[in-house]
Amino acid sequence: MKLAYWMYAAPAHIGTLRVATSFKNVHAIMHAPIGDDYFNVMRSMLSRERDFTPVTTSVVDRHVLSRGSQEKVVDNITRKDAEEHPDLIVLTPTCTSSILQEDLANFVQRASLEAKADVLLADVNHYRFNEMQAADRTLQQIVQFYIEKARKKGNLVTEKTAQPSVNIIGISTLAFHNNHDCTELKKLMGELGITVNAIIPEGANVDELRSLPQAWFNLAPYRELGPMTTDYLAAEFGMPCVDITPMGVVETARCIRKIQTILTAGGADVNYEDFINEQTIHVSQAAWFSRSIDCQNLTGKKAVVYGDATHAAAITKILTREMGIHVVWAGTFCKPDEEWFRKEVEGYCDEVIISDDHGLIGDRIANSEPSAIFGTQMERHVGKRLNIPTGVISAPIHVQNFPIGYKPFLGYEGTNQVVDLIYNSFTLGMEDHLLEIFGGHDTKEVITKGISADSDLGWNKEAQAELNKVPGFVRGKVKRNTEKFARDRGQTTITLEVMYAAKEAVGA
Amino acid sequence: MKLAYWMYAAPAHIGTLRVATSFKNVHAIMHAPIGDDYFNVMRSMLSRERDFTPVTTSVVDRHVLSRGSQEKVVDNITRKDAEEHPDLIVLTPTCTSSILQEDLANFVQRASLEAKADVLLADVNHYRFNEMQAADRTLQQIVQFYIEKARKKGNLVTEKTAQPSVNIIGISTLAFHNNHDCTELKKLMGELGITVNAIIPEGANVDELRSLPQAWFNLAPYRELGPMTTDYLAAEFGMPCVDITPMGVVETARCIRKIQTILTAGGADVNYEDFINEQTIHVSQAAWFSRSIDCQNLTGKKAVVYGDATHAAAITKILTREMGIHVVWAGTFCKPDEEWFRKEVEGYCDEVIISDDHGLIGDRIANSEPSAIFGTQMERHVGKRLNIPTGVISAPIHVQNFPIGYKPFLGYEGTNQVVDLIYNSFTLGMEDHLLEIFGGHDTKEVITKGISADSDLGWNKEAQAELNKVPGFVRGKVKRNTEKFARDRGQTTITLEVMYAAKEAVGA
Amino acid sequence: MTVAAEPQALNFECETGNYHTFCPISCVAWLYQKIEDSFFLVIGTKTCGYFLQNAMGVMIFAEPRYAMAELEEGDISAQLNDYEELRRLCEQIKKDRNPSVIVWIGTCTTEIIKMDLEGLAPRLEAELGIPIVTARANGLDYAFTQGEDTVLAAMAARCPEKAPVAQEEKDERNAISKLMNFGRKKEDVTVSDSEYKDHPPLVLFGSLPDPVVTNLTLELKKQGIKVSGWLPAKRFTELPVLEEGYYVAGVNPFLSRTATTLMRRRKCKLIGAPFPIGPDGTRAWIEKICSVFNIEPQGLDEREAQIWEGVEEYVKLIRGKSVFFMGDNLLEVSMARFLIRCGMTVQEIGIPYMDKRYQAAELALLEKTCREMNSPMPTIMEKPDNYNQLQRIYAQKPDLVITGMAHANPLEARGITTKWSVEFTFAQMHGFTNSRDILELVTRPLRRNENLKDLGWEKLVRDEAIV
Amino acid sequence: MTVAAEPQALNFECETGNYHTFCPISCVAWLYQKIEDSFFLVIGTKTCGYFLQNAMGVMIFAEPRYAMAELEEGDISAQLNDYEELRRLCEQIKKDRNPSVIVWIGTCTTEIIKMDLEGLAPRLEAELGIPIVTARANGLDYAFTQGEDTVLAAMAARCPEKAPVAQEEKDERNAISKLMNFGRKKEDVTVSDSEYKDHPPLVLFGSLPDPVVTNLTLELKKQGIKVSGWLPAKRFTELPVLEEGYYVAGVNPFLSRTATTLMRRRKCKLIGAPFPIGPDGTRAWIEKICSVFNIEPQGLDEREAQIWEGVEEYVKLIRGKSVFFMGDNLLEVSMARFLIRCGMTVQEIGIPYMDKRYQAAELALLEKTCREMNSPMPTIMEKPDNYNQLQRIYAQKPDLVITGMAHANPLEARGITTKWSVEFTFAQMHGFTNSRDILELVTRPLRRNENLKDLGWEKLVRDEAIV
Repeated sequence: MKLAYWMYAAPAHIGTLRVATSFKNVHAIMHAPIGDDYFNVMRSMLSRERDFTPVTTSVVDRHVLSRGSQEKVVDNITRKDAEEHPDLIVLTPTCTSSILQEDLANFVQRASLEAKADVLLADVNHYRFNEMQAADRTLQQIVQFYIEKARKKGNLVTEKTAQPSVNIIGISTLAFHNNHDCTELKKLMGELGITVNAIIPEGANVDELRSLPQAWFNLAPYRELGPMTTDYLAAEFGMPCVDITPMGVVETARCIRKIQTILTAGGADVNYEDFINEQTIHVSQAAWFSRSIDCQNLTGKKAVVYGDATHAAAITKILTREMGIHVVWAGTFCKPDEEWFRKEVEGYCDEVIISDDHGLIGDRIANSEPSAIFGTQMERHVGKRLNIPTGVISAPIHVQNFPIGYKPFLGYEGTNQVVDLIYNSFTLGMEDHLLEIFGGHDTKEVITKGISADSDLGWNKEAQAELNKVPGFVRGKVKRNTEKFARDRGQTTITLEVMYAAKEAVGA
Repeated sequence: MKLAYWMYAAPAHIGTLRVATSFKNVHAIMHAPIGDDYFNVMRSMLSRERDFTPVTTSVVDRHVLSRGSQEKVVDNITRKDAEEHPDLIVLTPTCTSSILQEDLANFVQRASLEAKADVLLADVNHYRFNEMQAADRTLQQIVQFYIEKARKKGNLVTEKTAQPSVNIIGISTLAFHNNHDCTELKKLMGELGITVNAIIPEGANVDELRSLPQAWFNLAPYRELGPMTTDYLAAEFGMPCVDITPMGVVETARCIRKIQTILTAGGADVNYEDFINEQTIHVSQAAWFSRSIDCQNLTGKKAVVYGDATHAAAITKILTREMGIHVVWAGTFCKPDEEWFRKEVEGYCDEVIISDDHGLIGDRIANSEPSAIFGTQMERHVGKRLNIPTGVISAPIHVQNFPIGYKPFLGYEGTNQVVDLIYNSFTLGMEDHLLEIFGGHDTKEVITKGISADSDLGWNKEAQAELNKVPGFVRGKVKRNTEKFARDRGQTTITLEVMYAAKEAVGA
Repeated sequence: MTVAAEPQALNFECETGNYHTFCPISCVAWLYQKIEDSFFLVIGTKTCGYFLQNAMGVMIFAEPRYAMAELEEGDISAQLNDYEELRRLCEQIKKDRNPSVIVWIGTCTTEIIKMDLEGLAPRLEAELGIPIVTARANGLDYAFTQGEDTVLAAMAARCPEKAPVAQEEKDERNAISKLMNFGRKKEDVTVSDSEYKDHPPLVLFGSLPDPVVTNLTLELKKQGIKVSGWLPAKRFTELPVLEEGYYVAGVNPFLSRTATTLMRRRKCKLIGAPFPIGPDGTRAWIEKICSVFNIEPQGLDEREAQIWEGVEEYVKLIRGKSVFFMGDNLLEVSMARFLIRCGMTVQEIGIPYMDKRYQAAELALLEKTCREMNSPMPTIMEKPDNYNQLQRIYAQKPDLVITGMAHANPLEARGITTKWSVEFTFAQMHGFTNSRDILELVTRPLRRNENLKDLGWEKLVRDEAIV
Repeated sequence: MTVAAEPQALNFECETGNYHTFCPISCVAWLYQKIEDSFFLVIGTKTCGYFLQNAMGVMIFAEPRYAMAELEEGDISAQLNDYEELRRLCEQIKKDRNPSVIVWIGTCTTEIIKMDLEGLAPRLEAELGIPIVTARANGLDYAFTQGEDTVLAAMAARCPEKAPVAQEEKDERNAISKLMNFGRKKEDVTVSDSEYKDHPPLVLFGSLPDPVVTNLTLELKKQGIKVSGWLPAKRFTELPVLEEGYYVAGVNPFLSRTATTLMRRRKCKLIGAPFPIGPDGTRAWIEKICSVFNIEPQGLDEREAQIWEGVEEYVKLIRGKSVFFMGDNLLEVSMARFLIRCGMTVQEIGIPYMDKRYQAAELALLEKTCREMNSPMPTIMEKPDNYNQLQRIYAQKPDLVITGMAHANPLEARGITTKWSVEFTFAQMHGFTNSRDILELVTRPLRRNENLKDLGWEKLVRDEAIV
């Protein structure tokens, strides 16, 4: 058992349902008790879906518990088949019902006989997989199912398109800014002269899946959804995959250059260098911002980064490499991706933290005393408590992560949006600090740290008075550095002289 | 004399310089003392201009004061003419130097003889015109100058273009979100099949001005810059003008329908109803948001709106008509536009306030106790002090009004951005309230109003305890309504019974 | 829709039970706030935890007084010892928070793996020295608000059996009467006690926000009736005394199990009344309690009339309009009865579970109201089937659908006006005073959509074959 | 750029004066904070007001202790009576804030319309009972930081002429020594006084943040020198005593007018020293003061060496690099001297105004430093012409340009590294301790652009004919 107040990753069935409901005309049957069906509420309320969520619960109640659910599950499948005419019905249990260890595969087989739709059991271990792993697996499973079905029926499309083409893999519902990212990627591909062959799973028909192999390559921008599918397509058809997340000016250029390599190998005569240069220097404002005076003042400021693997790694690189900001530590809750994450952020931060314990993350933030936090909604609240400005860069999703205005994280417009996020985090923080210094807000309180052991050292009155003159937002740092300096030198009382000496020696 | 802490409108010369420097290859000479030339700083720092601001000060110092500035001004004009080869040099004094009452017109005439560029004296009264009026006047003056010049030279273009075409008038530098608005308007015109004949002044060459008459109509989205020019063009050439600001779904549709009327009158066969419907219902998310559950909870919430005439009027209409939010009062600092403003917001708010006294505006906000404020940066700070969430909707400009990410206020993407602004203002406010109720933030203080006379009525202990149970964000309202109820009935002490009676009677 | 049909009898039906509602563990969100010295430990899976985090509208910002005991693979496969695991977590909670009570909320999973919470609790309680209350708020047996029922039923067993003898102790225990007499001198209190008529002790059950508790307590005081205590109280240490023969009355329609426990295990006498929701319900509730105590109610006519007068501005917005309850929080019958009294027509009352005995008085009042208002008797649809309900909604075109969160946006997109049922669960809606709040909520979507009407944005989805 | 040329003499030039800098009224932004019981009233036009609002980085959020007396058409055309108008505004200020002093800041406009502020002030001061100090911080005569000079020169006239006799009063007046002795017993203070050498009273002038005031006061105390007071003090009511023959020393290079006033009107003796900026300047400043008082300075060698050691990590980033000052805040000569000592080459020292007498010691140290560092003597360009400077910058390609805000972004866009001069105006840069802060600022753009170097984003403007 684990005492848990907050989770970064949802349970597995949420991942499966995100993939199933992203497809068009796919219905999911959830084998679960009343109340486990809140996915429908999330989709309707968070992403303001206009349509009913195509998920029906085959209710597990006391009755089912005592007599088994076979008839009920099969009935529900065939009923939905008749009512909604879906192309595919995906059956999934939840953590709860998976314990019953009913032979769901057998129910699916039985229902298949009667239903016009294809019927599939999501093949996920609900105690070992989290949301992301389940989503990745479910997408791969559905793709494999339709590839194999087409192969059997002989209508698989493997011949490459005449012009360069791409499958964009990993766009899904209830994911972080995915809808806007997708628009931006389509625009980018258009500008590169690449036809979008398919986007999966969001908005795709399962019938399109048999044509996936005709694309020249796959683009999988997210670590959390897509890699299993692109691996499968690579193994089956030798399809190359671009798995560089085009987030930030540098990585977007690297992604485009990788695409160029693939297209060139495929016989296309493309050179994207001028495009990259024009976008970087004149279309996107991010490179210019990095060089501008506004950004100069961010140089060397301390930040911490935490989120899913994709976003935390990308933002860490942008902060360090494109803006000269000092990332004290970067972390992710995507524990299975530890190796990948460490490699990505190596050299871009002082320390890497792999953990999904929100308490630990909160403590580490408090101890690091960064000037800004880039994290999830939870870190935003930690930041509120500690009075440190926070930009939200990652799921778990929240209604605020479904902005109505266009806010992609990927591509060149994404670079602009990310700059705004970073800049506003620091400067709105700065504004509060200035208000404190200039006394604009009479009600403003000094900043107190949530977690910070009181000192064993004495401060004499003059030194205390001097410390109080230090603006609140650096006072903690000055205090700690001065105390460390004094402790190292065996001094027990801090005087003005000690303060100045500490500043001269270590910049306290 | 006026005791002033904060100004909503800049002095006149800023308006003139905004127009002059918006044009390409136009140089301005400012006849002013050292230190009056901060326009260059604003343009460079606020809008992160990459180029040097083409404004040179002909410095007024003690020497000039005693001997007159004639030679210096003329020298500076001819020097810049030689150094920068501008098409036009605009000369302007500031409030300060205009008092010297030198014969600047004569200097201009003298300089014209020598300079290759056209030379023009901005015709503005620096004590009667504010920034907006001066900008409007300067644009009209430059347009008229080049129309007349072309007429004289016989190269004026008055024949209409074959296809429908438009001049977009009023886009300028250092204005509120103008760059993104302009992109959105160009996109919209493209979708309507209308060629953009000219955009002035931002990015235009003065040589283009002689071709203005060939457009089918003028589009002037802002009250603050454009009307004098469109009036002039209407008077000279009978050019129709669309002066409906396409902000919000309803007004954007009205703007497009007005365009349709003009085009139809001009012989084009257009019908934009399907386009409007598709954009309204499916492309923009604003109409759907208005109907969604998120927005339902905003119904009847109280807001105040304050800003320039264009934005304050448009936001008031959106809040009331598209979102069912109760606008307690709407106000503007654009006093010369009082009549227009009153007409625009009539029926959409309880009260109209025309004032540029920021102290009065602050007091009125405090007394209204709205759930959200939509105003300028100044109101944002009032909101911070009063703990009321605020969305910034209008100049005076601030570095935050030059976002790097795409954030138009006009057109269909503008409707999305405005929805986000409104929704986030209310919900982030709501989040703070929820935190207060749920006690998530241990450091959170109750809300205290800056301006609020203490009560003459006594609250007994039970009633006081009960009042303290009311969440902070409505406590002020409950307190006032209950006291009003008691006072009306001649009761001097508030008991639990009085509280309940007040609630039953007036919903306190 | 104008229906002129003669009222018949109430029609009870039951469908497939394929409907959306919240998990009963939701109740911790309001109960942990209500009982200020409590800690709620939900023993379940990641699925339960993610629900609490997402669905409650507020995320777990800091560390509230509830948490998950998240079951991991080792727990499910019984490789770990339940007692040891729970002890470890509860020790941590004791150390961090030192609550007066830890409430274990069992879930579907603890049911399925047959974790013996009732067996483990007494042992750990003895070892830890903190009361541990166990409630099986699982989705196999219960829906949404019934979670409160399971907790209150469990807590009923913890109410003291005897009133303490010393006056001081009594004062301390009876927090409500203390509040009422706050600041008065001893003599005044005695005088004040004499304001009450002589009647057997009365305890009310149901979790309500403090201001509503005070309000209802005062309403009864006006009739000379003294409320001896509330279940739950503000603090676990202030649970009301329940002696055999005490009278009890519920304030919420979903507390049938608590009612049964109070009658069977604590030998209390249940006053079966309509629920104090709306001026009509509140009046009936007070009248029924008065009648049990042989007290002639005073001024209720005027009181009710005055309330109706005060809310007329709202009532006129809904009079003559129709409403459809899809069924969610078990407040549906009371709400429907009140809205019919307001002049609405109710097309269907969906409800997850219908205890006809516990709700008997409410059902009777509903029938009476329909007759008096000349309104058709609605069908009460227990365990509804949402799919079928949607077909009926498309056919009947109600002016307002009161529904769970999963359906509100899609219905609005199809031009059908909705209100979330969940909001009523969290609103202060009991008693005379709060009638206005119910109507504020009910009319909000109507007012909003009235506002938007002229914009012509009725249908916000592309044409589709409505099947 | 490596220059091996022999150092020659300093070269003074003067250009057209067509350069950008801030208006001298800027000084209210730091002076109102420094003098805590003051109120600054800037008497000028909308142009002045909008400058204060925009250029200071912080907007006037609430109501700080400064405001505009905005001149309107009636004021300009003399239809309104200046005295009556100012009285109305100052009465309002007295009522709202009750400051110990109101400082009238005259502007270009008051100069042009010849408003007789010096004539009006005494009359209103007498009528209102609040001291009114007038300063002509106008752009016709002064640039940016010289605004402080005009205010301090005006305040010098308000310093008491005689030290109060009673010990108590002295204690009260001498806030600095109070701070130094805070918390000590009377005996200690006497003892502490004996730590000081016997020397004539010394008053320092120049507005510095409190921590820097304390720091410099302590540095002198280490040499046995007692600072009798600072102009300005934290409070107007604590202005230092200035008797004839007192010694005064400035800490800022832009205070020539204040220095002249102290010498001519208050008959003080000016200690002409380099300014305490950088370890070298601070050391020279202390040494010069010591030498005037015939005190042998103690441990300055070690102190300076220790500071240099502490900042070596920064110094090595700039050693051998070149810097160009466009001229803005009159700190340029001191900054240049310090940076040459750090091993930089200075290509040009633009400066709005060069008082060779007041800055004589600093200029001598600059020359000496160039010789010792074998660095070419920079040209000091008074009243520069920014257009010409840009041509020189394009030609000389400095590694760093220190410039006003109007040019920083365009230069960066052209691949030229810049630092805002304004930041040095607001930074704590005086004394040994703060040397690190100067270098932190100076090296920041270099560190930043070093960071970005590999990205190949040197030129962020389209090709253009550089004219």
